[in-house]
Amino acid sequence: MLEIKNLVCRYGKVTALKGVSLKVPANSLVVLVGANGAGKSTTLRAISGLVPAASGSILFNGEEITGRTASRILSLGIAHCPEGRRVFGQMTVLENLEVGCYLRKDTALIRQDIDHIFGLFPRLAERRKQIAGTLSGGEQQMLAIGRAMMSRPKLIMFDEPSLGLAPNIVSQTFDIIKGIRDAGTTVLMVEQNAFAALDMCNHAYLLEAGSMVLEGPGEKLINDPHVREAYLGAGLAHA
Amino acid sequence: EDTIKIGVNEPLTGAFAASGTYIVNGAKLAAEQINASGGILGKQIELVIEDNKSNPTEAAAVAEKLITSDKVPIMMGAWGSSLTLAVMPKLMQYQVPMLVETSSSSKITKQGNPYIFRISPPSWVEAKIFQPLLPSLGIKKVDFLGINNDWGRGTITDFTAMFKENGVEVGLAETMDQGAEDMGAQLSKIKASDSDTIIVTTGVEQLTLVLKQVAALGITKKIITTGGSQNPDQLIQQAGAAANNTMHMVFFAPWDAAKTPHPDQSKVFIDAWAKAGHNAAGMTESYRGYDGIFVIKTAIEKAGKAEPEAIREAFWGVDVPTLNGNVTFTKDGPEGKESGQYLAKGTLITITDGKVVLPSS
Amino acid sequence: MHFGGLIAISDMNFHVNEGELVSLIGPNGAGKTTAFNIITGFQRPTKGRVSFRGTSLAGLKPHQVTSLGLVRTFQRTNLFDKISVFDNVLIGLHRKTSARLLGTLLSLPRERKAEAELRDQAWEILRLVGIEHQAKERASGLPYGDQRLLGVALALAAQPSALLLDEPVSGMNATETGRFIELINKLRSRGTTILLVEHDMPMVMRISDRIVVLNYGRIIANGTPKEIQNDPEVIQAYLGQGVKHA
Amino acid sequence: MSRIFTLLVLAFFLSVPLWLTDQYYLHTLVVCGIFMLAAMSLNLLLGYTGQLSLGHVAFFGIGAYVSALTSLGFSVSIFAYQITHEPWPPVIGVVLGGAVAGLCGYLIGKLAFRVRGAYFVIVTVSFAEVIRLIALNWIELTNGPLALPGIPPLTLGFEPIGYATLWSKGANYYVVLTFIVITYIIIKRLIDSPYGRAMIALRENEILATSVGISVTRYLVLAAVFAGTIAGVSGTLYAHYIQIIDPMIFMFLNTVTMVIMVITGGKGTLAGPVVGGLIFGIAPVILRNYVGPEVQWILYGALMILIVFVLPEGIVPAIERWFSRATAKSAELAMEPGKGARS
Amino acid sequence: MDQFLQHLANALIMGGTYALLGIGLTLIFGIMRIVNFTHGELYAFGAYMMYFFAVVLGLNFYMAIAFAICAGMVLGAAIEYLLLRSKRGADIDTTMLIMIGAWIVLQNTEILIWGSVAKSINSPFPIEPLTLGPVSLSSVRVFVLFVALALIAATYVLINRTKLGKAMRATFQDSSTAALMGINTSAIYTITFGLGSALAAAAGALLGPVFVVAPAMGDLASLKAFAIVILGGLGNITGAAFGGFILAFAEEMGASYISSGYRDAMGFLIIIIVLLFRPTGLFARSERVG
Ligand SMILES: Nc1ncnc2c1ncn2[C@@H]1O[C@H](COP(=O)(O)OP(=O)(O)OP(=O)(O)O)[C@@H](O)[C@H]1O
Ligand SMILES: Nc1ncnc2c1ncn2[C@@H]1O[C@H](COP(=O)(O)OP(=O)(O)OP(=O)(O)O)[C@@H](O)[C@H]1O
Ligand SMILES: [Mg+2]
Ligand SMILES: [Mg+2]
Repeated sequence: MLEIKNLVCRYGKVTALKGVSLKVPANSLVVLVGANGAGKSTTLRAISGLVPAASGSILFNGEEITGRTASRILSLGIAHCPEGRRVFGQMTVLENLEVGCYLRKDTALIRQDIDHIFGLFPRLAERRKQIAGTLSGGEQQMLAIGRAMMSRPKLIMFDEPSLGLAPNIVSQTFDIIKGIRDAGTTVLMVEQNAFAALDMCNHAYLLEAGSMVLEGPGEKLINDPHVREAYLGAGLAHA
Repeated sequence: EDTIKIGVNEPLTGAFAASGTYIVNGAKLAAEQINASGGILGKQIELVIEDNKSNPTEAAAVAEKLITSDKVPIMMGAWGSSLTLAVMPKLMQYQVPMLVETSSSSKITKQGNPYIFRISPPSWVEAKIFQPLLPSLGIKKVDFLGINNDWGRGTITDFTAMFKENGVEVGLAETMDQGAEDMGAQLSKIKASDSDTIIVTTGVEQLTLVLKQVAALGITKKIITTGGSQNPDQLIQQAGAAANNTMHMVFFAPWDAAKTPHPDQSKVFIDAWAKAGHNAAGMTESYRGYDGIFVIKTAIEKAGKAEPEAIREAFWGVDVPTLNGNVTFTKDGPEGKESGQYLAKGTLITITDGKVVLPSS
Repeated sequence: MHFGGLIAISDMNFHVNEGELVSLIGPNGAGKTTAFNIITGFQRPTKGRVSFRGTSLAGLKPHQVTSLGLVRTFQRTNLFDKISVFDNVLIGLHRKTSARLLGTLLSLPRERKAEAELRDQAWEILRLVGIEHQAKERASGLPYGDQRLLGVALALAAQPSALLLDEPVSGMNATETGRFIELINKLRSRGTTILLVEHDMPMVMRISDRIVVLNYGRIIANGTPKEIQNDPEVIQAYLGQGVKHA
Repeated sequence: MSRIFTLLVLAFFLSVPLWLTDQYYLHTLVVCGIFMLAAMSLNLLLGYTGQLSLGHVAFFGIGAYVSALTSLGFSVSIFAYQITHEPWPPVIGVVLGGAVAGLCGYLIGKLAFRVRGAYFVIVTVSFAEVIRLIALNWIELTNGPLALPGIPPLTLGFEPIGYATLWSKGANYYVVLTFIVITYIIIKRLIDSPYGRAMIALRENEILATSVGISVTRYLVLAAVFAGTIAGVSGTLYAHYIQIIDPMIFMFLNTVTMVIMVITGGKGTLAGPVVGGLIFGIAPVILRNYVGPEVQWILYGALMILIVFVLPEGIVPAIERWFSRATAKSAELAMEPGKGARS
Repeated sequence: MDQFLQHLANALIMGGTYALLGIGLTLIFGIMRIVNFTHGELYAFGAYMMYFFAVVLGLNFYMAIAFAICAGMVLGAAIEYLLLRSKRGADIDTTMLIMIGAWIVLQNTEILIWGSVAKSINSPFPIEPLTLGPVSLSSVRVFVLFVALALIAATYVLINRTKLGKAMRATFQDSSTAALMGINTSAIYTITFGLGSALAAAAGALLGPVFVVAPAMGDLASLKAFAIVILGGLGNITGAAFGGFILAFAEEMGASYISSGYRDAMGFLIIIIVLLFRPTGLFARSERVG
């Protein structure tokens, strides 16, 4: 469904991506792991048109989307739940969700989808009229996830969706994401909680310092000694 | 040097741009006419016109430039009183005279600056002109509405004194800020007072607003304006019916050249102004620039040379026929360092049915 | 603490002993950050009081709370972005400065000496946290993990006797978290009291002396990691499946 | 390296009256220097604490009025008390003018810094307007719109030695230059000290700054006091140089001029207001020779826009960057706030 | 009492004028956070365009208003496109300086084109006042008051109820995230600035016939508009409307019962006092730290 070939991205003099290639097949859940600053977020931003590609190409359903504006890309069906929540701080929870489906015209279904999201995150339902900027960190994260789902995308990208969520909500969130995949939406996810992410994915990529260094099914990465050492904190958490 | 330079320091941009431009246009007409008839002392004159941006700091800088860079022996300026006052220390410092064509602050001539010669009437002169008209006007009690600067304030002070001397009661003294557009509060107060007349002092734009707002509040008192910047034609055009039955003290009445002090001269000016394509409404202001240059011309001729000190001396002896009347200077200010003041002549006109009506006498 | 009709925190009573490491955990929106804000003077409680070493903090402004030795970090990364790492720490050392205005303006030797000492201390803190090699870097140019460390360095520079950390390791991977735990241990060995808010359960369980659990602004449990891990109410409200995962 | 450069620049400015014989240009430089001084003080608020004050002309005007009244004398009645003041020498006026403006900086700082951002901007504008309206309407004291003419020029000296009155442009030039140099040094020392760091910290991230123990009001008010005092002093110089003041001194355009000087030069750099001040002090003088009045203004506005487009951070930071690319050493210095700002 | 009623009526009329000046700026300053020094110039531009269409070309009064508003929108959009587009994300002072430059350029271009002498526009409303008991009101100004209220309502609905309004708010809170929501943020910038400018021009077109049209007319208007927007709380349309009426009330009462010299001072004092007690305006929203 999505294919990236030799993508290079720069921020001024910093080269954040040095020729990244990856494939996201339809109806799959693909995970991108890597250290801080490896370029994971940059990859997602390049796909959704927020940062320009210096070279390389991005294909969505075979169509070249490199260089398109963010709004065109969304209209093709790629949604992006950005890193660090980025909710619209001065708007209410409900308005945030409404902006999430800015391009949609099917008013009736929108109401239904909003109710669906409130069903998934009851915490948000309680606060539908609250100004989003005053939500707690975790509540904002839920809102960001819900908002990304509102556009009914074909491909949805999550950038560290579990950040700042309570453990029970983390597992719920992962269940929701699996649910999204199972409902037929393709998912590309960046996640620090590598164990859980690798455990649930169909396919995974490991990004280090702007280059892909490893790829394969989740178990392959989980069992890779390098990954165990660097990302799963072997011998630390899993006592 | 084959030309005689005259410095002109006027506001061409900023708040007073409209009036400053009128003055400059009048001055240019005068210069053209003087040059066409052979110039002064056999030399052509050259106006060095600089914009003081309606800003006192700039007015001082412009004076500095005119005196030290352009080496003008005489200047005309600087429209507003703050602008003129800012220039005055420069005159003392470089000993160059200046003809003041518009400013009304009495301070200007009372400071002991012997380089100042003023042809415009300060408000005490205006009050003097007004006094003989009182009996025919039948005023019992007046309220004032003046612009909140030296001009409006000065008028209120000097006219109050004159009215009191002549047994006219004085009520409210309201002010409005320069640039203010809404005078509702002041006018509502005046509406409720028991006066029969309002003395208004401000420039034509604000005056237009005052007249419109007077009409909107249904005020029926007699309105008399002072200051010589009212441009009655512009009022008629812009305030429309609201300008009817108002009276205005003007210092040049171009509506009937025959009734002016020097009809031939007036006709020349009126024709030249029309020929240059300028707005006829501006003549009540631009005449000052025109007169100013002629007064300067006469002084230079009398001095016999274009040198500051000689021109300053010569001013004291001039008697120049101008649009306003025959300009001669009387002494004003502390003894030994008096400034020159011309006691201008005024005409109180009335606007009736959208027409200017001159006093019958 | 109320926000309009909403009660963010109600009846919260707890106590941190000198030198202890207490973790404050609870579901999202339980009121943990709000509690931090109240303690450090960024928000006023509707009711109740906070005291530190016997001094009441009621009505104190944030900088006054800091000057008592109670210093916090922020849930979101919060740095002086456009300034070098080193200068960030120098600013953090504000409490340590002894400069006097007149002396500064006259550039007296005393002031110059004080300034030099301050710079030495800044280096020391950078070394303690382990980002000294990036001292000249702009703060915003640091990798994410190092930015969080710089945030702690800033707090440390303020000479805390008690440190309040709000989700310090969120967004860090296991290795970085490991490094962070080492840092906390270093601090503890210097006797710093720590109050920690964190959703990373393995870490919390590993380093806390005691854990306080909040839910809907109320304390639902207070005890050692062992006790908390097995508290059914906590599992139900907060830990869920997550803890088994870990 | 940069110290030598600074000294060279200073030597150049010291030599100006020796070869610049045109009094008009010298006059322009004196006025430009006075505004530059005010701009330098504004930079303390705008550049270093990040507080956009658009009422700066208030301090300038307060300094001017205080000094003018000190040296002219006045007599007012306040609540039935008659206060009469006999004229004092202008030098005392300069000191008092600075002090009163600094005090106003303190009071306004205490009040205005309760609000931030756009709200702060409007409070400062309102403050300046209120002061203007007081100057306009308190006729007994300020003479209102009738202006205060005849302000004596500065005199230097002491009773036993005798006074020297500064009539000449050259003398005034050196006085203004001296004040600029002193101010430059004061601001530089302030900025390089913990005080300046606290101000910069507040500019960069106020919440974080308070959390490391920086008192917001204390440092912002400190900056306001310094800024007020310096602007007040520049106002006193203005009053004694131009020798007349009226409420038009408070016109908004004067604040705008200072803001233009600071931002085009490079806010938050020491040399910024100096460079910006020179450009926008001199540009009108040059333009005057070539084009009509309206066009002068249009070009003036266009020049501002152009500078912002070509050098968005201001002229001085651009020169520094260019310089630091040339020499690696200065690149290191530029990393430190305040340190990078050497002319 | 009668006099008090008249003052109250004046304040209401003037409040309408002020509110009208304020709403355009709420969009640009309140929502976009651009310190828009050209606001007054766009107001003056609207008035000059009104003069052009109604007097020079002699079009129908209401048609001229409509054309003037369109012209304002085009000029505003052009300013945004030419001067601000490449400076998005630059800090507030940088854009402010550009706007100061544009202000100076526009005002003096006006003098160049139209001359410095004031122009006036006749309105089709009778000069005779409407009288309600002891109170007299100018009929044009009553018309202006109602149009102002209508524009405020329309703007309120636009910002708070429509999709476009939400897109605007989202864009100015976080433009890259807004882009991720499918919003064409570039267009939103231009549209918002254009709309704000259209409202400023509307104020000019409506008030031109009430006052006179002069090159410097925008300066005071700008100052008042900023005050009004702040008084109500940034980005709050109803707040700006209230701000306008409060300012008018303070000025009117100050001028009537204290001293006309201190008329404007009253307005500014009110602003200072309000902000001391409510540092983010009368209708502020809470923010959080941490
Ligand atoms: N706006 C920016 N300007 C300059 N450099 C940037 C910018 N954003 C990211 N970078 C740099 O690009 C590199 C890749 O960043 P990216 O955010 O993609 O990393 P990441 O893998 O998502 O890391 P994290 O786990 O911290 O989110 C980093 O070195 C970072 O410093
Ligand atoms: N200004 C406010 N107005 C209304 N509600 C608020 C405000 N500030 C916080 N809240 C609410 O108070 C509750 C507590 O928030 P707080 O930030 O303390 O939670 P938290 O425990 O830190 O959560 P997290 O783990 O998600 O960061 C939340 O539900 C939040 O929505
Ligand atoms: Mg990332
Ligand atoms: Mg929190």
